[in-house]
Amino acid sequence: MACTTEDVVAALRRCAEVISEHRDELVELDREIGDADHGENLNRGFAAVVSAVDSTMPETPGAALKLAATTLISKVGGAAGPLYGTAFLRAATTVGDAAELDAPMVAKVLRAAMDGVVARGKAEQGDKTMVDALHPAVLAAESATEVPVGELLKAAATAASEGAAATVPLVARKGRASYLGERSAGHLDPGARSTELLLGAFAGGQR
Amino acid sequence: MACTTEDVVAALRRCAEVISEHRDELVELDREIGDADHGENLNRGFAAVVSAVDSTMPETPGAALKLAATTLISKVGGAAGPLYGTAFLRAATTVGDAAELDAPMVAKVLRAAMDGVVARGKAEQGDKTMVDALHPAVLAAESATEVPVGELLKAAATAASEGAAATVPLVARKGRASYLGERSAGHLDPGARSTELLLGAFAGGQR
Amino acid sequence: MKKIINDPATVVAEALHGLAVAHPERLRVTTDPAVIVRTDAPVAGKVAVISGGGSGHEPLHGGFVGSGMLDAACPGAVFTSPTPDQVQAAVTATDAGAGALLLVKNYTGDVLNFETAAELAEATGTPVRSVLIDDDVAVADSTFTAGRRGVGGTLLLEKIVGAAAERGTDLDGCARLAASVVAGVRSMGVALTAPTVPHVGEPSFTLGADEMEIGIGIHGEPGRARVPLEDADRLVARLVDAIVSDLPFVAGDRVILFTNSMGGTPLLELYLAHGIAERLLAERGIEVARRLVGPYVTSLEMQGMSLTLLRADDQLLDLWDAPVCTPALRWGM
Amino acid sequence: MKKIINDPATVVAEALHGLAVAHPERLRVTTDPAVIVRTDAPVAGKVAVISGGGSGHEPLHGGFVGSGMLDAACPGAVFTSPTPDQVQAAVTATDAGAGALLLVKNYTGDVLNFETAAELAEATGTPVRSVLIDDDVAVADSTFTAGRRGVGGTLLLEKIVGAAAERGTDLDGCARLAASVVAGVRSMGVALTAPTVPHVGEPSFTLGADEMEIGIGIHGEPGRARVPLEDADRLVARLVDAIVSDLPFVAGDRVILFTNSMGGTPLLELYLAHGIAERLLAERGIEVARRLVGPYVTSLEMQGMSLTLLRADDQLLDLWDAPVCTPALRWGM
Ligand SMILES: Nc1ncnc2c1ncn2[C@@H]1O[C@H](COP(=O)(O)OP(=O)(O)O)[C@@H](O)[C@H]1O
Ligand SMILES: Nc1ncnc2c1ncn2[C@@H]1O[C@H](COP(=O)(O)OP(=O)(O)O)[C@@H](O)[C@H]1O
Ligand SMILES: [Mg+2]
Ligand SMILES: [Mg+2]
Ligand SMILES: [Mg+2]
Ligand SMILES: [Mg+2]
Repeated sequence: MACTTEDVVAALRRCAEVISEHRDELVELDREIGDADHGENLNRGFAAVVSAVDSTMPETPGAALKLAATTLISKVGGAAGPLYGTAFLRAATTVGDAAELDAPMVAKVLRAAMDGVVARGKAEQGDKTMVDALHPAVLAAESATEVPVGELLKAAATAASEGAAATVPLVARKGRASYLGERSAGHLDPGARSTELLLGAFAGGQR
Repeated sequence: MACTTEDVVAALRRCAEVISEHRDELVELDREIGDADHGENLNRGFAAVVSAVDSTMPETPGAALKLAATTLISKVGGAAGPLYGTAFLRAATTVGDAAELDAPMVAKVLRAAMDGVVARGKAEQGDKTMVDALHPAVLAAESATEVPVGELLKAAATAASEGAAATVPLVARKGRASYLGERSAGHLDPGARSTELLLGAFAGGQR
Repeated sequence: MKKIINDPATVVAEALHGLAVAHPERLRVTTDPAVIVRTDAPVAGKVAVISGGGSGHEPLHGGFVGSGMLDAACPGAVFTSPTPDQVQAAVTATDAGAGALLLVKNYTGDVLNFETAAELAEATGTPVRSVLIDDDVAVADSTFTAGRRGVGGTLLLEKIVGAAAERGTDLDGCARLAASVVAGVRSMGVALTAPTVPHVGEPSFTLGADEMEIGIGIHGEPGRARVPLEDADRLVARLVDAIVSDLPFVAGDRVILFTNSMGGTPLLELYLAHGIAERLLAERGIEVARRLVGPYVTSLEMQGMSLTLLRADDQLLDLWDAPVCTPALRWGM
Repeated sequence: MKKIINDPATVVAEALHGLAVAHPERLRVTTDPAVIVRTDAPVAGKVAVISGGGSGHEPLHGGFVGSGMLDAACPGAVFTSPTPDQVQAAVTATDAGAGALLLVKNYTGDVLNFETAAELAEATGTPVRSVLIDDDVAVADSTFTAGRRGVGGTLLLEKIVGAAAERGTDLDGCARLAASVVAGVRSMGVALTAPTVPHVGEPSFTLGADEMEIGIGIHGEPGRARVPLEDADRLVARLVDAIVSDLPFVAGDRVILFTNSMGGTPLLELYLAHGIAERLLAERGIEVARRLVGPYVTSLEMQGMSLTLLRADDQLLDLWDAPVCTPALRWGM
C-alpha cells in the first residue's frame, strides 16, 4: 500500500479541511503568545492550495507537493509561510518524479521537510516551535518503515501530537513568542499544533 | 440690611465653593446633553475669581462684580463664560459706584444681568437654558423689593430652583443641547442648574 | 481613564509646550493667554487669518499655523471654546495693519467668545471680520437649534483663505472668499466609540457594542440617530447621501473630498472608506479633483470618521494647491 | 469589534484601493501580488529602496512611497509579513539596473519571506541587498529570542536611505548607510490598550483598566513588563532611560527624536509626551537636532506611544532634511 498522486492530493484537501476547522483555535493560540494570525494565514494558504490542485491537477506526488509549496510560499506570509513552504519544497525535491511513495520514501520525505524547516528557521528542539512536533514525528516515521504508509503516517502523527503537547511548559526561544520570555511558558505553540494537525490530516484526517 | 462690598466678595467666595462642590454634578449634567465641560469651566473660572479678589481687594460692590465679570470672561470660555461674564458686567454697570446695594437695586441688578444674558445668547424662556432659571428669579426679586436683601435673594434663589427643575421636560432650542432635538428632553439643563447654585450662594450658600 | 498625561488640569498647557518645542522653526506659543503664532508674524501687509476652538481636535487648529494657512490659533480647554483674551492676543500678535479675519466654528461658545474679542479688537483700531463655518449637515439649520456646527470643512476653509491671504488678498476679499467656501462645503460624521475628556475621566457618551452614532459632532455631541453598526459600504453611502443631497452636489461638479478620521479610526479603515466615497461620487458624476485623507479634525481618541465635500472652481483648486508649510499640512515648500 | 470595514478578508485589498485613488499622482497599486509603487518607477540609474511588512501599521510602509523615500512597499495581511512574490514583484517594478535594497524589520516572518525573495531576485540577475532593522530595546538581543524587533526606527531608516538613493548613491553605499543608521537608532514603546485585528475580532491582548504594557511591539506582542498605569512624566522617563542607556546616547550627542503614536493616542497627549522627552534629553546634554511627532508607525487603533532616537551626524541630518514627497511625509517639494 504505497502513496499515489491521488493520495497526496486527497491529503492536501484534508489539510485544508482540518486547518479550516481549527482556524479559530490556531488564531487563539497565536493570540496568547504571538500575533493572532497563524490560523488565518494557514487557512488562507491551504484554501489556495485546494484551488491550485483543483485547477492544475498535478501528475505526480512530487508535483502535488511542489504546487502546495509554491502556493503556501506565495499566500501565507508570516513565519509559517516560508517554513511550511520550504518543508513542502524539500519534500517535493526528495520525491522527485516517483509515481508512488513507499514507507521508506515517506520517512525520507519527512526528514527532508524537517531539515528544510531547520535550515530556514534555525530552531532547535526545545525552542518551542513546529520543530518540536516535527522532530518526534520524523523519528517515529524512521522506525516504522516496515509498516504500510498509512501506519507510518499514523505513528508520525501520534508522535507529533505528543511533541506538540510537550511545548506547553517550554519557554520560547524562536519566533514571536520568544519576546515573551518566561511568560511564554504554559501555552501550546501554535506552529507545533498546526504541524500536529497537518500530519494528522496526512495520516487520514481522523483528528 | 443692605449689601456691602464685603457681602459681595463673600458671596463670590461662596459661589466658588458651591461650584467646586457641584463641579462633578455639572460635568455629568453637561455630559448627558452637552460636552461635559460646564462644571470644569465654571470651577476654573470661580477659582480664578477668588484669586482675583484675594489679590485685588475691590473697593465697591460694583468693582467686585466687574472683577468677577472680567475674570469669568477670560477664564471660563465655552458658552457659559461670555454669558455669565456679561451678566456680571451688566450687574456691575447697573451698580455703578454705589457703596451699598439695597433691595430695589439688587432687583435691578438681577434684571440687568438677565438682559445681558439674553442680549448675548438670544435665548427665550423655554429654550432650556440658564434663562429659564434667571427669569423667574428676576420676577421673584422684583416682587420682593420691600424685604431685606437677604430675603429678596432667598426668594430669587428659590424661584431659580423651580425654574431650573422646570427645564427637565423641555426640548433644548439653544446651545449644544439643541443638537439633540427631542433627545434633550428628560434632562436638567446644566446652565440652569448652575444659575440656581450661584443664586443660592448669593442668598447665603445654604444650598 | 487611560491617557498619557500628568494632570487633567495641565494637559493643554503641557501639550502646547510640546508643540512649541516640536516646531520651533514654524511657530511659537505664548501662555496666559494661550496663543499659537507663526514665527514670522506679523507678516508685513498681510491679512491675519486666525482661528481657534476647544482643544482635543488636534491637529486642528494649532497644527495649521504657518505659512500659507493660519497666522495664529487660540486653543481653549479641551472641547471648550477659547476666551476673548486669547483671541485678542492672537490679533495683537499677528496684526500687520491689514486687519484680521476670524474663522469661527459655529458653536454658541465659540461664537460668543470670538464676538466679544472682535468687539474688543475693533475698539483698539484693528479692522476685524468674522466668518462662521457651519458645514455639518447632521444638524437641522433651524430656529430650533443653535444652527449647524462647524466640523471638517474648517480645515478646507483655513487652507484656502490662508493661501489667499498669503498672496496678498485684502480683508474684504478674504472675507468674501471665506463666505464662498462656507457656502459650498458640507460634512457629516459618524462615531463608533466615544472620546474621554481628561477632566471628565469617563466616555462622553455610551454606545452599545453594536451601535454607532450617525451625525456625530466633534465634541462627542450626539448626532442624528443611533443605529446598529453597519458595514463600510452602507455607512459611507449614508454620509455621501446626506452630504450630496444637502447642497446639493450634482453631476458635473468638481469637488475636494476630505476623508477624515475622528482620531481612533486607523488609516487602514480610513483609506478603505475613502475608496468607497470616491466610487459613490463617481457613480453620481461628481468629479473628485483633489483629496485629503487622514486624522485632521479629530475628537481625541474617538473612533469614527467624517466626509467633507467642497465644490471647487479653478480658483479654489489653485488656492488649495498653493504652498503651505504647517506642522500638519505641508506641500510646495 | 467596531470597525469601518466590509469583510475582514478584504480589508487590506480595499484599503489599498483607497490608497491608490487617494494618491494617483504619487503611487500606483498592483494587486495579486499586492505592491505599492511610486508612479515614476523605475527611476533611471537609481537604487530601488523597498520595504514592507504586515498591514495595520499605516502610514508605514505604503504612506512612505514616493520621491525621496521608498520606491515600493509590500503590504502583507494585517500584522502578517508579506510573501516573497510581493517582494519579487516590487523588485521587478522598480529595478532600474542599479539594484534593490530591501529594508526589513527583524521579525522571523519578515526575515524569511524577504530572504526567499532576495534569493529569487538574485537568481534573475538583479543585485539585491537586505538590511535588517532591529531598534526595539525592549527585547533582549540574545540567542534566547528572535532578536530585537524593528519598530519606529524603520521610518528614519526609510527616509534617510531613500534620500541617499534619490541622490544617486549606489547599492553598496546605500547598504552601508542603512547599516550605520541601524547601528545608531533605538526605540521603545508602551501600550495602554490593545489593537483588534479584523480577522480576529477581539483585542490582541488583555490589559487591566489600570495597567500598561511597557516595551510593546507594534503587533501587540507583549513587552518587557506589565505595570500599573503611571503619569506621563514617569512613563516617558522610562522610555528615555531605556533607550538612552542602551546605545548609549551620551552628553554632546546630536539626535533625531521621533515621538510616535501607536494610533489611538491623540496628538494632544503625544505632544505632551514629546515635550517631556525633549526636557529629559536636554537634562542629559543630548541635543535634539530634528524631531518628528505623529502617528507614523502604528498598531491599528492601539493607544500608546513610542520614542525613537537616532544619533545623527551632519550627513544624516542633511539626508533627513532632503526633499521628500510621499502621502505621509512631505517637505521640500
Ligand atoms: N525560527 C523558527 N523555526 C521554526 N518554527 C518557527 C520559527 N519561528 C516561528 N516558528 C513557528 O511559527 C509559528 C508562528 O507562525 P505564524 O503565526 O504564522 O507567524 P508569525 O509569527 O510571523 O505571525 C510559531 O508558533 C512557531 O511554531
Ligand atoms: N444661547 C444661549 N443663551 C443662554 N444660555 C445658553 C445659551 N447657550 C447655552 N446656554 C447655557 O450654557 C450652558 C452650557 O454651558 P457650557 O457647557 O459652559 O458651554 P458649552 O456649551 O460651550 O460647552 C447650557 O446648559 C445653557 O444653560
Ligand atoms: Mg503569528
Ligand atoms: Mg458644555
Ligand atoms: Mg464646551
Ligand atoms: Mg504574524
